[in-house]
Amino acid sequence: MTGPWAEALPWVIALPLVGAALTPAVAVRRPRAAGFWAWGVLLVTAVLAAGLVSELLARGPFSYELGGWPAAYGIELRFDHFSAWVLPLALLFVVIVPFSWRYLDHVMPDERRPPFYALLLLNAGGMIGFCVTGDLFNLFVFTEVVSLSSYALVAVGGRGLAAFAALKYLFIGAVSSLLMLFATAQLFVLTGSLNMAEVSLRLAEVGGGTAVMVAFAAYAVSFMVKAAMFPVHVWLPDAHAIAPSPVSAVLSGMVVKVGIVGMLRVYQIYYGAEVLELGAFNLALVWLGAVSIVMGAFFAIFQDDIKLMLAYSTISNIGYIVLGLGLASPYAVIGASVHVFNHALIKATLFLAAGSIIHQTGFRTLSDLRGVARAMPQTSAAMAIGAVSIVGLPPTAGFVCKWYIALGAFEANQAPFGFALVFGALFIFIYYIRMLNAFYFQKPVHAAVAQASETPWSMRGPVVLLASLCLILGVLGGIPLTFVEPAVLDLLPLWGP
Amino acid sequence: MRPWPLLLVLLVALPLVAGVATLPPHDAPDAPIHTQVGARYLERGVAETGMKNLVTAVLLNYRGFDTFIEVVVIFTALAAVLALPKGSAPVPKGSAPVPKGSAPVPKGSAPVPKGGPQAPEPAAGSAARAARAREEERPEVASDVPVSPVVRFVVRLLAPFIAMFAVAMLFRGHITPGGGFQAAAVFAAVFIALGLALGQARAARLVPVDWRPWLQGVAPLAFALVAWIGWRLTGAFLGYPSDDHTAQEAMGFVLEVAIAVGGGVILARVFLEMET
Amino acid sequence: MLLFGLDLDYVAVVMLFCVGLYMLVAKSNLLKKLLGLNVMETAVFAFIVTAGMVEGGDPPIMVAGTSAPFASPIPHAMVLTGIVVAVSVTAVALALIVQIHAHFGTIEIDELKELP
Amino acid sequence: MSDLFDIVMLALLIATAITVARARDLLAAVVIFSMYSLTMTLVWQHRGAPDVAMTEAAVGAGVTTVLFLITIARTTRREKP
Repeated sequence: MTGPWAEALPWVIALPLVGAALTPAVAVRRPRAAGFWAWGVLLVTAVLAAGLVSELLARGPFSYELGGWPAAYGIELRFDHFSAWVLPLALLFVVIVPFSWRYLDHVMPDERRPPFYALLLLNAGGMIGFCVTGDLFNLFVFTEVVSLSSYALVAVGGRGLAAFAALKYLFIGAVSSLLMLFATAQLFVLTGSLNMAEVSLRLAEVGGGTAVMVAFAAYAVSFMVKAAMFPVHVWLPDAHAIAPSPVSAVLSGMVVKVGIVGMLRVYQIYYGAEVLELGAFNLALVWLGAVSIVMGAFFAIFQDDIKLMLAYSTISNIGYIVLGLGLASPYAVIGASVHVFNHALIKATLFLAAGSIIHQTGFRTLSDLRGVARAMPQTSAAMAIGAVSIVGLPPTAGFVCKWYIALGAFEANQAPFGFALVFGALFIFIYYIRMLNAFYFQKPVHAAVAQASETPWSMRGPVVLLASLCLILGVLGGIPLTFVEPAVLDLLPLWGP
Repeated sequence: MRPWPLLLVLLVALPLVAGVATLPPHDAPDAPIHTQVGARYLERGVAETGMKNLVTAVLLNYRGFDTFIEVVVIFTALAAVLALPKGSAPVPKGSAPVPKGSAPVPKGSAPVPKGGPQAPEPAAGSAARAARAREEERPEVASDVPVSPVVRFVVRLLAPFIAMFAVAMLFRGHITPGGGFQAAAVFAAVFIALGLALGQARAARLVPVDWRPWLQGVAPLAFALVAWIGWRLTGAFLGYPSDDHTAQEAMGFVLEVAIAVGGGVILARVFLEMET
Repeated sequence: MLLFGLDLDYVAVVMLFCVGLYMLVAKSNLLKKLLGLNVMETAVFAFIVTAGMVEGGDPPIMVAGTSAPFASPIPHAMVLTGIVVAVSVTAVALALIVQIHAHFGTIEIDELKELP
Repeated sequence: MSDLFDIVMLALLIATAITVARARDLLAAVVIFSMYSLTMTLVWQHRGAPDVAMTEAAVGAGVTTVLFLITIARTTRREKP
């Protein structure tokens, strides 16, 4: 029934985690070896993930019963179409880690590299586990691995302010994790099970009720915090701007998506059970999404610091995804799900390019970085491609998803939100135009900027690769759709407004 | 006193009370929590896992994967503490003037606007404060404070017994309450007590430097090993051979010891890192 | 134990949760905030343990001297995991607080916000 | 009897939690917090969860308290009003 690759499902989680546990031992003589070790581990993980995806394409979703216990009695791993996200996730890590090899030279002394790479591996393993687990409590434990490693990764780069940003992130993140644990416990009390599929079945028997609704609300708030939606986004800008750039790429591109994937999982449970009328909630999501888009873009306009600007742009883009999910029409949901991946790619491009520029020039604000394009043409071109992508102009990856979400808005007879989306894109356009204008059309004000050299190849390679992917996926926008469409079409009949 | 925290708390409290008020009564034996999965564990747990303490059975066998990830979480905590910058000396080796990645901003650039206290790191600006901070770091804590000879004697006398208690808890974890994590915490407590009484340096020698990188990761590694053995034996990741009680006990024992040793070393290391 | 139709054990747990939440949002001192977080965590654990108990039940350890009804073992395993996770988060937070104090010389959030 | 024990313990828990919140001396707050944890240990023991009670006593009341104490030693003992 299942092919040989299905056996790899637990190992794709265990591999990065065990690799992390081994990192300090492997790098005990040469701390710099930790970077290569982490890269190797992630490469093998990506191969396993590719195998899993090939299995998914050949035979459809499959499960793995850990310890051989039948589903509800042990922990079940489930690889469905949303889980296919682990492949791009692993691949992005494979691209980002080489960038960090040289980048870290100015961030930390060599002896702190092994724990740093251990944290990166733990983060990757935690997110992979989060995407494939089919058990609610297991989901919580993976969330904690991801969150704890993220808090630490924010703080590794600097003193004082970095620690403060990380601590703020930790407090808010810990409360959101607690809410998640509380919701899990409530569903467990109501149904007597922790397996997602079983909980969904038994919730249908239990029926609605305040407790069921409160559990849903607790999950919703918890994942909104993780995804940095507008009213609870306060932790994001500082944390993402102050982290070292490869970490920013991971956090902004992938870690916030934990909230989205978690939301999708909870939707699967509740829609399957048909116990709640979620129309009102969908409407709330649409509004929050629209507000996030506009507010994120609005704050971004006033930022002079390029990384802070990119961080606010993440809030705006998460708004797009949530808006799409809330619209609940096929096009919108497909567009939103694809944007989960495309935004990760684009944000990684932008943060790595920004990191390169900061690394070479020593400046991080738009006013200081005027005219940097002449000194660093390739990196600046990558930055420009990323900017065009994220605005959503046609030949790039960002266009496909935003187009789908806009179509979805009209499909769902919510035309005003379609306009909100276009309006947000306009805002985003303004601030990226500001950036490109400063980089390309203004005279350098600092000698360091005018005389900066291009980055070494280990840093430029990943940036160029990611930027070209942004272009390629703009042309071949259909590839991610093949994964998302079946999953969305499974879910949608139950979705309805 | 500002009123908004109270308002927020009330806003959270009302739905929570509403949520817990409509749950099934918690001490009724026919609540779902007792009739579903839990019922099978109570009925067949001992026969299926060979462990009389069903909590241990759930932790190591039925939901062993959770425990695997849980030991990964404490390992993450250690990695986090180790990855943080130490003290307040300048970080980078080599070219100092180049700003470190994201943290400090060189002179001349405006403070990062809006969105929180995003000022440039006061690298040179608040030299006085940095100096004071460094000053405050010097005075060593507890370990340099003279410890009364009575305390030292008592700690040295009791340490082996407390450690024995941890070992007993570890070995009997499948029959009585207690197990790997509790033993780990007690091991760490012995270590901390010795550190306070005898000084860091002597306590630190309890865990040889060469072994540390291996010992601190031993719990996840042991889980991976046992998972692999289970995979070979039963075809399922972390599977226990259901008919072979010796193998079951051996696998459970390896996990418990690894959790105790790995967890204890990690907690002790965190303690050392925070002290110095 | 019921009071006005409310389960008193659960309500007490919610009250503890709220005390913790109040400390977390209202206190300016970072250590106080962290203590509040710990109180909240313990409250959620208490909720889970309470949910798993049964009137007059014995601990789920199948040795001579215990008899049915037994408390459910799953909540206990969940809370054990939760406690270890909580102490990990606390350790990282404390390490960050030590850093903040070493750098800024204060752990009051009001003063940290006023820094340039 | 059982109900009485529960009521006393729950009242004690809430009282200690509020005391932790009100204490200006951080050292006192931490010590009272460990007392809160130990009270919680008794409650859990009473509710048929000896494993959890032991872990909370060792980890929640023990290790957490020690870590807090180290931090207070390295930072400050007073909470500013």
